[in-house]
Amino acid sequence: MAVNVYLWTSLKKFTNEEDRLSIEAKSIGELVGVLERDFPGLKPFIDSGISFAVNGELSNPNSNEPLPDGAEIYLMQKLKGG
Amino acid sequence: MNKIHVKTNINGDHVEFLADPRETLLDCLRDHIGLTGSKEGCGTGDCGACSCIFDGDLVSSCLVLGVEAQGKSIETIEGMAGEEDLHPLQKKFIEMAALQCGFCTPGILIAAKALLDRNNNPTENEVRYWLAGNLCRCTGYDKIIRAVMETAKEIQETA
Amino acid sequence: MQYHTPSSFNEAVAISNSSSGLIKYLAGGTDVLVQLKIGNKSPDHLIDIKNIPGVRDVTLRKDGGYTIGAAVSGVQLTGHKKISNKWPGLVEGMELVGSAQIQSRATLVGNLCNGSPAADSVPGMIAAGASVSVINSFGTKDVLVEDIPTGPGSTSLENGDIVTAIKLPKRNKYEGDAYLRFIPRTEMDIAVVGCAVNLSLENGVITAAKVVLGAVGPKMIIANAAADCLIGTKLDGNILSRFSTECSQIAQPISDKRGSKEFRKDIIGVIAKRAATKAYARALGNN
Amino acid sequence: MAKDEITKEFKYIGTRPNRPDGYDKVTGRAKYGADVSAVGMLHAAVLRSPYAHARIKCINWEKAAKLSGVKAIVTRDDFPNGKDEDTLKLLENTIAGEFAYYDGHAIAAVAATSVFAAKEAIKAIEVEYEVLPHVIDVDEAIKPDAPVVRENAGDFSVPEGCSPNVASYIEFGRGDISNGFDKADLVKSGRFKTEAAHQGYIEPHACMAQLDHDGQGEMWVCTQGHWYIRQMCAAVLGLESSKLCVTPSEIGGGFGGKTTIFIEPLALALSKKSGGRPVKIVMSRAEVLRATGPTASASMDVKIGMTKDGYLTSGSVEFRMQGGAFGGSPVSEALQCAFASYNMPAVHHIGYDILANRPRAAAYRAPGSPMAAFAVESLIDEICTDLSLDPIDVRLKNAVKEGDKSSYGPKFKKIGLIETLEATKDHPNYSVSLEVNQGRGVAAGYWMNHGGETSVSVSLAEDGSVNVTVGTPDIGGSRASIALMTAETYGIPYDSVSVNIAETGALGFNEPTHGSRATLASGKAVYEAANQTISEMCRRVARKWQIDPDAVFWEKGYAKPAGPNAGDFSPISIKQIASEMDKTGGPIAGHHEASIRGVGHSFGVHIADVEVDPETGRVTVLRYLVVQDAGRAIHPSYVEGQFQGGAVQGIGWALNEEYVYGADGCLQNAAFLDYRIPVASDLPNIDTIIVEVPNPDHPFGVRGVGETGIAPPLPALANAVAAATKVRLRSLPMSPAKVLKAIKTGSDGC
Repeated sequence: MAVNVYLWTSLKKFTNEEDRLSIEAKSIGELVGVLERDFPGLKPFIDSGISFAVNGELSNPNSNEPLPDGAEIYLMQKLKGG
Repeated sequence: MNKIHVKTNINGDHVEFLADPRETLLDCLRDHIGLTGSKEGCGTGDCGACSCIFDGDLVSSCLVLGVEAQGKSIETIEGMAGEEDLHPLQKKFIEMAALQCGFCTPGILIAAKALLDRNNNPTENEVRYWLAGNLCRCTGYDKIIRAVMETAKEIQETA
Repeated sequence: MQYHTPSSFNEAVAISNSSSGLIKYLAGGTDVLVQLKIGNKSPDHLIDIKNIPGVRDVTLRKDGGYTIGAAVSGVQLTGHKKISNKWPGLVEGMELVGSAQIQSRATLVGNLCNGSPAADSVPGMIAAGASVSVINSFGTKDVLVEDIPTGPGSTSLENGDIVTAIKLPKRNKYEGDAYLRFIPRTEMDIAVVGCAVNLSLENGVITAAKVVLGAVGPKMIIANAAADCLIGTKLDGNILSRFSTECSQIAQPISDKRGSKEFRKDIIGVIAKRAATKAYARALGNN
Repeated sequence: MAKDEITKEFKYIGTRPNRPDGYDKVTGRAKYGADVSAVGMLHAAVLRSPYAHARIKCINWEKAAKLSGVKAIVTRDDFPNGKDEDTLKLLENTIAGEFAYYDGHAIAAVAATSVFAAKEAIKAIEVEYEVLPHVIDVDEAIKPDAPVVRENAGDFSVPEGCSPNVASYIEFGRGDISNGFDKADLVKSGRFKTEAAHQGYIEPHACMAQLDHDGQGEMWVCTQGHWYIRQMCAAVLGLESSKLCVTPSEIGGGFGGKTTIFIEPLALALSKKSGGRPVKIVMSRAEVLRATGPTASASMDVKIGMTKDGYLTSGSVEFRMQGGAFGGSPVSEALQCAFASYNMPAVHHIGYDILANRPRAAAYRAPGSPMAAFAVESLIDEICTDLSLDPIDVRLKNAVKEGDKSSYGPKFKKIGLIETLEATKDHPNYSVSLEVNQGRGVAAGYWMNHGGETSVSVSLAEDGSVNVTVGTPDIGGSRASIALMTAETYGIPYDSVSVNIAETGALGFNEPTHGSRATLASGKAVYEAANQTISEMCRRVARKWQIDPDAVFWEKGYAKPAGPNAGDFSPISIKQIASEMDKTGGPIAGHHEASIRGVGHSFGVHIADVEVDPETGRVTVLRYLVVQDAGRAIHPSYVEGQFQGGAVQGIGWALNEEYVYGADGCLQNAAFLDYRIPVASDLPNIDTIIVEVPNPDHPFGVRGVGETGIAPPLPALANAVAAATKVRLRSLPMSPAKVLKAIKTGSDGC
C-alpha cells in the first residue's frame, strides 16, 4: 500500500532531488521509519520536530493510525501558535 | 528604613498599617492590607490598572506614596459593589463582555465610575478620552466604551 | 529615605537646610514617584509640601492676577472657570499632561521644576508672562517662569529654593492664548513638539505676541523673531506661512526616540501655525 | 449529538450568557500572578545585562550576599549543565552563561526579605563585562560580515555560504513561477519591513515558587500553559516533572508571550537555595519589554503577477526574520500564511530565521501571519490600484475554497473565505463615501489554527450539576464557551455547569491556551468526556428499566426510551440520576485525552478607513470592520471580542508600536509611555461580522477565532494610507514621521 509523500523544497537535497515520493507505509510511524532509513539526511529534520498533514489533516510523527491507501502526505515544519 | 504608622480609611473601614516611605499606596494596598484588586501593570502611571479614588480624586495608586494616605479616604475596586448588589458598571461589564483577561478591569471600572460620578451623560468621545489612561490590550476598547455608555444611559433613565 | 510633612514653607526650608544628601519635594509626585521607581538613586529626604496651608488654593490678587498654589492639581485648574476663560491655552497645556489619573495629582509647579523641555504646561506659562514665588532661607522672591528652566532636567533653582506658587498676570480684553502639541497617539505621550502662543489685539490687529516652542531645544525657546512677524497683522495673507517657517528655523531640536530632528523642525511650524490661529480666534472673541 | 447535526439550532450555543468568572473579575477578587503571598515568602529581583552583547568575565556577589535580608543569590552556576540543544537555549535565555546576548538578558537573581532589599542587593552585585560587537537590524544581521551573535548557531537546514547569523532555512513551493510571471499582465515586486512588536499584555510576568532539596516543588504562575512551564522548568533544573505542581493563576493577557519560561526557573532555584522558602518574582514593565516577547522583525521581498482581469498567476517571497539571539522567529508560519488565501498556479517561498542581539522572540498572535499579510496584501493592493480593479472582487476571484490545495501543500476542507469576502463587500462600510485626505484599505488574513494535546475531565455532582475540568487557562472567556458546549451536550442549563482550570497534577498533559485552541480543543475533548458520562447514565437507567443500554437515548437532560419497542418508561432527568448515583454504581465522571485534530482554517477580511493629516503625517482610524469565519460562534460576544482585540493589536503594530534601539543596541523605549499601544481615544468602534461556515471536523463547528484578526490590519491600514496619500508605505510602523517623509518624498525609503 503506497502513500504519496510531498517534501518541502529544501529537503530535496536529501532525496535525490525528488520532492514527491511514493512510499509503502501503513502508518505515519512506519513512514517515518522508511524515510529515515532510505534518506538519512531527513533524520535531523524529523528529530527536530515535524508535522505530517495527511489528506489535509495534521498528524503526529509517531502515530500508529492506519493511513488510507494513496494518502496525500505533506511534511511540514512544526507550527507555533500565539 | 524607619517605617511610618499610617492611619487611613479604605472603603469605609478604618485601617492602619506600617509603611516604608518608599512604598507606593498600591504596594501598601496589595502587600499590607491584602487588597490585591488594584493591579500593577507598569508602576509608572502609564496604564491605569492601579486606579483608585483618593480623597475623591481618581489617581494611579502607583504614583501616590503609602504614607500620603494618612488621614485620607480611599476607595478601591473591593469597595465598589454594594452590600446587596454589584455597581451598575460592574453588572454591565459582565453582561456586555467588556472584559477578556480582566486584569485592567478593576482600574477601568474605578475610572469609569469616577467619570460617571462627575458626568452621567458623557459623549463617546469623552468616555474614550477619560479612559485613555487605562490601557487594555485584549478588547480593543469597543465593548468597554459601549458598556460605560450603556450604564450612563441606564443611570439617567433610573434617575 | 526620610519622609517629611512640614506645615509651613519656613519649616520646609528649615528641614531642607538641616538635611544632607539628595532632597526632593513632593507635590503631585507624578515625576518624583516615577523617578523613585526607575531611578538609580532614591532621594535621602522627601519633603511633602501638601500639608502646608494654602498650597492647594487659587487666589485672585489685588492687581487682578491669579496666584496658583504649588500643589494645585490639573483637575483643580481646569475646574477653575475664570482661569480657564482667561488663560485657556495655559490650562489646556496643563490638561494635556498625562491621563485623568495624572490630572488629579500633577501640578504646574511640578511640571516646571522637573525641568523637561517637553513639559506641556510650561510654554503656556512662559507665554503668559507668569512668574513663580520662591522661598529660601534668605526670604522670598519672584522669578519669571521663563528663567527657571536651564536645560534638560535642570533649573535655575538652587538647593534650598522652594517654589511656593505660580503667579499669573492680569488678563485684559482682546487677549488670547493657545497651546498645541504633537504626539503620535491622541493621549498619554510626551510632546514631540509643543507651542504656546499668547496674543493681544487692538481692532483685530495683533499688538503683542509671545511664542514659546517646547521640545525643540534643551529648554523652551521663546521665538521672538517669529512673534515679531505676527505683530501688526490680522494673521492674513501669507503671514501664517512666514510664521511657520520662522518657527521651524528657530527650533533647535535633537533626534531621539520620540522624533528626529528633521521631523520636529517640520512639524513645529505646523503646530505653531495652528496654535497662533487658535490664539487669535480666542483673542478676537475675548471681549 | 452527532456531527451531522451541527447545522441544527442550538439551545445554548450562540447565546451570550454572563461569563462564570465575571463576578470575580469585576470585584477585584480574581487572583492573578502577583496576587498571592505565603508565610515566610521572599521577594526576588533580577540583575540584567546593560549591554546588547558582552562576555561575562566575572560575577562577584559576595558584597550583595552580606546585605541585610538577602537569603539567596543564583547565577548560571546554580543550574545543571548537560542539556539537549533546545533545553540549553531555554536555559541560556533564562539566565546568561558565558555571554549576555541582549540588553536585559538575566545575569543573576536575588531573593531577600523585601523587594527593597532584593533591589539593593542587585545593585551590589559586581559584574565584569567585555563588551562585544552587536547587531540589531535583520538586514544587517544577514550580511556575511555582520557581528556573530552566537557561534555555530546555524542548524542542518542552512545552506553553505550563509551569514553565521542564519539559524535555519526553509524553501518550498509548487508550479513554475517564471512561467506564471510570464502569463501575468502586471508583475510587481517590493521589499517590505516590519518592526518587532511586543504582545503588550497588561499583567507583567509573575510567579511564586517553592522548591525543596528533595526535588518537590510547587508554583503559582500567570501563564497560558502550566504544563509547558512544568516541562521547561523541570528540563532546565533537572527535576522530575511530576514532582513539580504548577497552578495557573488568572492570567492578565498573554497573546503567545506567556507560553514559555522567563523568571520561573529563577524563582525555583532561589527557593531551593534559601532552604525551601517560597519566592515571589514580579517583573517590572521595563523588564517585560526588555526581556520577554516580542515577536520577530522582518524584511520581506515579494513578487506577484496578475492578469488584467484580476487572476493571480504567480507569487514568490523571500522572508528574512529576526527572532532574537536564539532563533525561533516564526518564518515558516509566515511563509505558510503568505499566499494561503489564494488559489495560485505557482508559488515559491524562501525563509531565513536570523539571529540578532535582541530578546528571544516569543509567539505573538498568529505568529508570522501579520508580517506575511503586510507584504503580500500590500503588493496585491498596489497591483489592484494599477490595474483599476476592485480589491474585494480580485480576492473573490482568487479565493481558496474546499478542495483547493493550499499554497503550502495540503488540501483545504470546508473553509469560509468566499463567504467572508462576500459579507465584507455587502457591509455598509464598504460604500461610505470618503473625503479629502481619507482613504480605504482592504486586506485578508489567514491562520491555520491548532488543536494540540488536550486532557479534560467532567464529573456529575449529586444534584445534577456538572463540573468540567480543563487545562487551558481562561484568557478571554473560554470558561463561558466551554460551559456552553457542555450545557448543549447534556441539555442542561448553562448555569448548572462549572468550569475549573486544574493544576498540572489533576489532568494529563495540556498544551497552553495558544494557537486559537482553547475553545476548539478543550471544547471537543469536553464533548467526548461528557458523552462518556451520558453513556454511563444511559447504562444505569437501562439497568433500572431492565432493558438494553442501546435502547436508552439521551435528550435535553433526560434519559429516554429509544422508541416504543424499548418500553414505556417516563424519562429520567440528570438530576434524578445524579441523586441516585451512590446507589447505582458510584461516581459518574468522564475524561478525554487526545491530540485534537480537525482545527478548521480561519480567514478574515478587514476594511479600514483612515484620515491622514498631510502636514504632520498623523493617521487617524475613522472606521474599522472585521469580518471573519468563526465556524460556529459559541459565545458571540467573546468571538467579537477576539476580532476587535486582534484588530486593535494590529492597528497598534501598523501605526505606532516599535522597538527603538540606540546605537549601543539597548532598548530605548522600555515603558508604556514610549512603547505606544493604542489607547481608547485613538480608536473608533470596531465593527464586526461573524461569518459561520461550520468546521465539519468539530462537534459544534468551531474554528479557532483568536489569532487571524491580527493579520489583516497591517496591510489594511497600509492600503488605506496609500489610498489617502497616494504614497505607498512599505515599512512599519507608519508613524507620523515616516508618513510625513513619504508624503514629502514620495516614498518611505523601503
